[in-house]
Amino acid sequence: MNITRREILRFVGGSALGLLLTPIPWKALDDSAVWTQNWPWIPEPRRGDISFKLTTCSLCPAACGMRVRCVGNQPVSLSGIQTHPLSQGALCPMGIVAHHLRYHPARVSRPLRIIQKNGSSRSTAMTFDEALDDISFAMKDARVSSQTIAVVDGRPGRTASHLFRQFAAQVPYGRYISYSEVSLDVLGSMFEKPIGPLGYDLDHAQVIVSFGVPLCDCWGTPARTARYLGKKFEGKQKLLQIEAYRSRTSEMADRWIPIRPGTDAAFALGMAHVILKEKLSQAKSKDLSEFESIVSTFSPSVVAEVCGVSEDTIVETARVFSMSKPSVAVIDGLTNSREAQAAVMILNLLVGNVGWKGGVAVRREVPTGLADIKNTESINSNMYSIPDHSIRVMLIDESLSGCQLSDTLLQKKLAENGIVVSLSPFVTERPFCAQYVIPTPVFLESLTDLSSPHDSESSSMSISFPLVPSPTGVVDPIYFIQRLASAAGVVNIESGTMEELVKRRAGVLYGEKRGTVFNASTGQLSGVRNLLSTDDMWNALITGGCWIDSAEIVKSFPAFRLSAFLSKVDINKLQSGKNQLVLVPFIEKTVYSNSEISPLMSKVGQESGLRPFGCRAYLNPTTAEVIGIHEGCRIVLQTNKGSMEAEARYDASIMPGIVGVSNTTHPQNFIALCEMNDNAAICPTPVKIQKV
Amino acid sequence: MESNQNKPRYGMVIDLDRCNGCGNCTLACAVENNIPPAQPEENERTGITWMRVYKVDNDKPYPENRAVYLPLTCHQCDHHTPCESVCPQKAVEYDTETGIVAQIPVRCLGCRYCMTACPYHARYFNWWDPEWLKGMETTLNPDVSTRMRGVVEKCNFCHGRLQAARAKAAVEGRRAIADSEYIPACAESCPTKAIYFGNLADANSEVSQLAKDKYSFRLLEQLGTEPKVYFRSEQPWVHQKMDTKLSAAAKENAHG
Amino acid sequence: MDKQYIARGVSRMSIKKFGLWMLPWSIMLILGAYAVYLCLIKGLNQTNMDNRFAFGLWIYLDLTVIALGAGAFFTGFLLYILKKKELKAVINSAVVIGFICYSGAVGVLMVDVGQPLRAWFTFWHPNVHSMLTEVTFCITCYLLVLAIEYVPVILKNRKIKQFSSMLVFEHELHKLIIVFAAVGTFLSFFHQGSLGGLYGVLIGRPFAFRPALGIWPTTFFLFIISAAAAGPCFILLTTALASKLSHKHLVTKEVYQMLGKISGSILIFYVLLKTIDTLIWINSTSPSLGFSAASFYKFSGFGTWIMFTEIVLCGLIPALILLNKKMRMHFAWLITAASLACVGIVINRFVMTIQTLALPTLPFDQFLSYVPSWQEVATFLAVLAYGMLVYSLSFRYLTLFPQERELESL
Amino acid sequence: MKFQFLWFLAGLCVMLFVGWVVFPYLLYERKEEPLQFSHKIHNETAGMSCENCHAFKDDGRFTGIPTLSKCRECHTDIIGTSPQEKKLVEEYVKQNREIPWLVYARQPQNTYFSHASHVKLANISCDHCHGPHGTTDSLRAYERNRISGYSRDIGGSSITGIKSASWDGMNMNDCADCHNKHNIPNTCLKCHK
Amino acid sequence: MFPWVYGFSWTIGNIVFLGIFFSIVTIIGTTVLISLLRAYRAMQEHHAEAIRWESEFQDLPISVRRCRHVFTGEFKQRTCDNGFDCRSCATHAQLTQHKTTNSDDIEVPIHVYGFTMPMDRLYHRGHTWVMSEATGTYKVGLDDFAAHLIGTPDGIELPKLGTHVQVNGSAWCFKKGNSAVRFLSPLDGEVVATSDGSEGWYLKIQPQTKKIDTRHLLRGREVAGWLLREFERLQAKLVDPKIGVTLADGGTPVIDFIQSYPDRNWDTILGDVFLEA
Repeated sequence: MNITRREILRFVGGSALGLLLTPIPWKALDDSAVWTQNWPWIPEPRRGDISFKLTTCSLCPAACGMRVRCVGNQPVSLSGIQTHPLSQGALCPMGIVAHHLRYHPARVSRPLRIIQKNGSSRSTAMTFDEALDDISFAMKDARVSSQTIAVVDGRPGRTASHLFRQFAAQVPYGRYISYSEVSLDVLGSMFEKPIGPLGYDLDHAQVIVSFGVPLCDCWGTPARTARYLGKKFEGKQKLLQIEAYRSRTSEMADRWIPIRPGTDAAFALGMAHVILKEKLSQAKSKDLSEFESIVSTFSPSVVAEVCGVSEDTIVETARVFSMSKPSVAVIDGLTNSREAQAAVMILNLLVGNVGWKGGVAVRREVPTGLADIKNTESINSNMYSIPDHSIRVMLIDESLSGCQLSDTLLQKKLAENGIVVSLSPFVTERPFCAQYVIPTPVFLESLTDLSSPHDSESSSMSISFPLVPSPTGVVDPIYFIQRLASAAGVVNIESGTMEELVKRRAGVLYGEKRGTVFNASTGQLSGVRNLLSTDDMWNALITGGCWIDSAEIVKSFPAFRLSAFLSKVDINKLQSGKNQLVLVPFIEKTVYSNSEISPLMSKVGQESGLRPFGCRAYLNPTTAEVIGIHEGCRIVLQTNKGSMEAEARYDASIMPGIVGVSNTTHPQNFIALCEMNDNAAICPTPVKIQKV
Repeated sequence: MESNQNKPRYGMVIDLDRCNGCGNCTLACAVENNIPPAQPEENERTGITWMRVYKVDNDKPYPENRAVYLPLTCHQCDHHTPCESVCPQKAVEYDTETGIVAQIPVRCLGCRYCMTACPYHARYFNWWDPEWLKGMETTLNPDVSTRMRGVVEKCNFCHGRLQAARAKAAVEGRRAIADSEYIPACAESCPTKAIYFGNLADANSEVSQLAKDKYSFRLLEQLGTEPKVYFRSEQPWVHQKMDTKLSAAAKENAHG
Repeated sequence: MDKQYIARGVSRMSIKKFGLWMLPWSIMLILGAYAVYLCLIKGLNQTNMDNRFAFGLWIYLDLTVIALGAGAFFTGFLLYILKKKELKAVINSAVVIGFICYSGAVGVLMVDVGQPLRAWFTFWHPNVHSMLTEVTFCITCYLLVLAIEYVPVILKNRKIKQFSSMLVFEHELHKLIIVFAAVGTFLSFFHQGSLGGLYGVLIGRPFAFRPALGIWPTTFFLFIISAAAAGPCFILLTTALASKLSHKHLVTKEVYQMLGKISGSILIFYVLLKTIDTLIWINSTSPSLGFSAASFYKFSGFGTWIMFTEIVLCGLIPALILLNKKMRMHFAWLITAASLACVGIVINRFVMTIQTLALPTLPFDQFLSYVPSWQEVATFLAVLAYGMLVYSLSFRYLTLFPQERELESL
Repeated sequence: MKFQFLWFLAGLCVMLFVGWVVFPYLLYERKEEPLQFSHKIHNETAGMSCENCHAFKDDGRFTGIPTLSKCRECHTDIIGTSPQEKKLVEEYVKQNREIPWLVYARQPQNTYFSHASHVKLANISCDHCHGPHGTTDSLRAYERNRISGYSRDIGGSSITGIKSASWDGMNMNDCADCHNKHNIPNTCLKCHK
Repeated sequence: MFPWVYGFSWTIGNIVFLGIFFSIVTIIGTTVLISLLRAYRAMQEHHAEAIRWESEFQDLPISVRRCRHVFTGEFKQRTCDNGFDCRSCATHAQLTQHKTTNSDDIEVPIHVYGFTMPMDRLYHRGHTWVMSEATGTYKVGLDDFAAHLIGTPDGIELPKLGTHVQVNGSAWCFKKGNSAVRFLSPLDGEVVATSDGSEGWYLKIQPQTKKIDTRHLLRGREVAGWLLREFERLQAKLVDPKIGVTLADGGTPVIDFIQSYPDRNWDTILGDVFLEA
């Protein structure tokens, strides 16, 4: 039979009605909506048992206690340990997201050879042994051509550091270069004999004079700000912040003294001038007369001129600083020239803060329990004592983040045929000058002991204990150095795994029976001598605890020379370039030295503008209007070293005549713009601005 | 609608004089609530930051320029909750149990009417599908669901933590939880202890005490939405800028 | 070639020319379709909207076209309820315009929401206190009504009506059209209002917030009246445009006059109320929320001139022109006034949507502006193109203007 | 005339059949559990109680289906004769692989459910929601809704959504009904996270 | 939305809002349904033709819809709103009641512009005529005017025998060029015979009733007036914009207008003449 159109229509009509009487349309509608509610392509949080584990943050020397929330064995969030004596439950923004470090896009799990070709770099994977061969070959070569083999350690005082020193001490032409970010090294080297590790005892200081140190911006121990605020509101501590930019710290400080960027040295010497003139100092320096002659040119009037402050400000600051005891003057090591650091440290020496509770603490060495090394020049030299272009092989331990090492400085010391071997978990912009990258475990994967924070009165030791296994292919820095040593025929190098060595150290500490131990799981602080066994010590240390040395006041000091670093100081030089636009870095380092620690960092930069990010240049509105650029317009920053494009942003908290750019945003092209001081640290650079 | 007597009213007091704008709260919040990292194109206006720190300055030129950092999150308005009444499909709800304003992403159709209604700009839209770095999705918090593209989300005082506290109490046979058992990630993570969190309904709690402090104020109080987030500062210019009762009183005195 | 589809007694351009006319619009439509595709597949990051500008060009467009589309319900109301027979000449056109505007608006809304597949939740779990719920319900119902009203116009096509069944259905449906006119009026009344209420209830936006009369803020009523005023003007303009483009008289002068007159009388009423409302807002509402009205106009580009243009230049003036018989008789004046009136409404919707969002509420917040992305603009234009296509097709094959045959034979 | 209606009816019937018989069949995909577990044997023979495996933790969380470690407590080696146990020991315990159970009552990630408050505070028995699950001798096939991806137990066994028992269906309405019955406020945040 | 849906509560707001919504939906639904049913019934009861005429008549230009009493001069100006069905027209009734039938009864055919209109028959406004036969059936044909207008058709479509035609319903069709013309039936009845018009008629129709109502058909004098107007309209339509008025009055008109004026809009003209919208 043949079916007519009419009949088909009837059939369709019938089925249409039928469809409405079935669950199909409704169920489909409902389920499709449910489908959107479980958007298939977005991840679903893993289910699992929730547990809390304790460890210590290894990102920076502050060594904060950490409470790690785990789902199954997977850390999902980090928080502080309230009862922790040093960190007191505070973490820095980096610490909050440190568990993301493992997923860093630049993470490497195999040794890499990086070939630099006109700006662009190409990396090829290689086996650990190949890498080892290449490096030891280079070392042999160095021996032949009697070139230096340097081991650079940004975090001295660890067990690993000790192995590095052993290596450097025994390998021909070896140099161990410790590189700490604080200016205390400079202070230390003003004494004729080494006086042991130094630290700022900020907690007990009554007056803190800070030369642009971001004390309230997670510098040192993150808990610092809370402690300071507590004291501030009780009127027990004063913070004088000397800085061109009204930074977070300036906002928190009792007094903010805006000075022209780069004139910290002048201001400090101005203060010294007042202190000497007003006989506020009893310092017994060998070269006092020499020093006085240098300082004499820094009369308040001149300095006021240079720094753009009033004479009274200088005088007043000097008086407050020297009259109120204890007091301490602080300056940052990485972003200031050595004479600036020296000038500030001199203040501490002049008023006798060194060794005084609440001043600059002289701390005791923390025993390592490892074989001692005879104290030769090869194991306590610093970057400056090394001649330029002399290093053939440079091993940089970057397995722990935290301390920034100036690439420019490295380049300067490196020989033409020199190679850089970076022990690093990533290939970020940091080891961009390295030829070899040896992958190392990151925080939560690696076991390491941690040295004392810069801002505590006494030495301390804590251990960052791994909570998750590290990916195959990564090696512990000490394993590498042990292998390299044996390859180079170095015999007396500590054998054993990190765990064994650190455990040994803990044992030794227990044996010393001094100091106190904090047990995070109980929240108790107890004297070492009250502990039952070395295992108690060990267990306390690997679960977010720490050992704190008992503070001791040093009675006698070796003689010191004040004018050691001041040869280059020249008031006229500081005078120059007064009325021109200068480019200065924002000190964002503590938070941003490793900004990619987690992509979530975008929340405090890119997504909220809370922190400087991207290529943004911050100017005072008045300056901007003078130049005739409006908020948000693209500009080109032109220095005599190069140029870079940026987006102009108004910021009334910046001194007129300054262009502020975060030192962490696209470092390569930013650093390329700036002039460097002897410290190879960025210093204020005259700049011209054009609109794009 | 039964009465809300002796039910908690969770709220916050944020001490602006203590906040150094470090951004911990923002990050801790993002970690706790599975907020995805930014897409490359994302910016201050399209990003998702439930807890967001603004820099507020006194509009004075350098060197008189002063600033406070103001962490801004959902104010959990107690009265005529602006976003609640406008939602066409009850995806927003004022939780009578806790005074927390709920935003239910799976009910939301993404019309964004609530965002236009919110005076605090504390609501965020998922302009992108959430994406995490490879492996990072294993670090997501199982107590908070991930949201999909095209829906609105906002702070709920880390409600997952409240649920956990309740569950713990339940196992111990308790129906109510102690204030100390529940604290949002932002407050917990603040290194300067600038964020106080607690039960405003309890007159003895630290927050309600602080809220009564003469230096405490609320943003846009005149709108009459009874926000449950208070701010506190002893700096007069802050009160002027936010034009709070205190500054109004000061003006009064100046005149008469 | 398509002669048997074109009504008897009216002349239309050749199919070729018609094709050429349709071509650019079709291209525009396709481009828009692509933009929509991007938005649905990649998400709304394709737009330039952001957390502050949660509403953008699209919502603004919706508000505008719905206001202008009000001609459909209002003409229907006048013709079928108030028995203004003259308007029979434009009712079909009005229905088509209305249908275009509303379907366009609904279409764009479906792209605008983040999760279109959940749109039906609004019906399933309605929050009846939300103005948006009211809008959603009314608009969908009214779109249905318009579709039904459109049917007879289509069935009257010369070819289709050859089928007796079609013709008979058309006949029967048309007998009951008054019911739809009534329902349409009712629905339009509410959703036009709710669209106003949408902003009037925003306590968090003191610039838009208005005190309530009964359960609705004053903007509710202002929107209804303004829409009623703008609708006829828009019908007038479209008719004039159509007759300009087709070089024909489509309706008699009287019809234009009448539309103008009606619109004018409503417009003057609207302007009066709007003025009162604004004064109350300036002196009471806004200060009580802690904002001086002046503070809203201190931003560059968004000064008080907008208010002046909206209320006086594009409100009062056209109203007076339309009410003045002499000027009304003058076609140029009529058109000018009608255009002004429409512009006035367009500005009003702009102010309500865009300016409201651009203005800061927090004391430390700034004034933000927003520029739509090409995807948004393309979608916007696609609606325009869609309208053009539907209207052109309807104009060619359906009897939008019954008087045309008459006027042509003269 | 009649004949014409036949066509209409035909369409109607075909559609009804498709809708009520074919569609539900196609909608759900059946998956067998990785292992046949007999609650019966464990209760009766082994004399275990529910709490042995489905217990609460101190932090208030419910273990739900226990992890392999629980099984290992007894089944380190084959102690019985059943092939399933053999499989357990050989494929999972020995190789230390977690058993990929398909959870009938698995709620979507946007849902929060506290066993503690329902069991400890409200004293609701397990079978009120989970049915006489504890006495079964074998595990039925897990049925997954192809569109929504949910377990069939969530929507309820009947396509109409009409409940045949208190444990038939675990979707929002089922929760809400019970809450309403005992007038527990149904605020969103109670069950959504 | 419904009481059994999650989150529904019997608040005033819900009741009022949803109440209104559902009643509106019901109203819309039922209205559409009603019109559908009515349409169905109308189809079943064969009202299609009547309805078609009704709707077409509405769409005809006013010039076409003149009342027949204008032709006799009883009115200056009047438009028919009754679909040319005088049987149910009150005005027509009162105008014709006092007239005696024979008053306008004339035998001699009328000649207007050379068109011959015999008076032995009644004329429909659509230019068809009815003539009764002794057998009781009625012949139906085209009048002279129409014949001249169309000339020889290219094709004829006649109804099947036994089909039921009704007043103002379409009776038969001509094909001319690419336009088709349908002629309206002047009376109700069943088609008993058809012819190609060679004998002057096209249909033979057998009405149900013995006596048929012919009040709606034109007769006697008014035919002249009517034809006059019809011719004027035609003339107006045929006016060539360039040449102006042609076809001198008097004289015999051309046999086939369409052929002699091919460039005119015949579609419209035929529509006007044969009452097709």
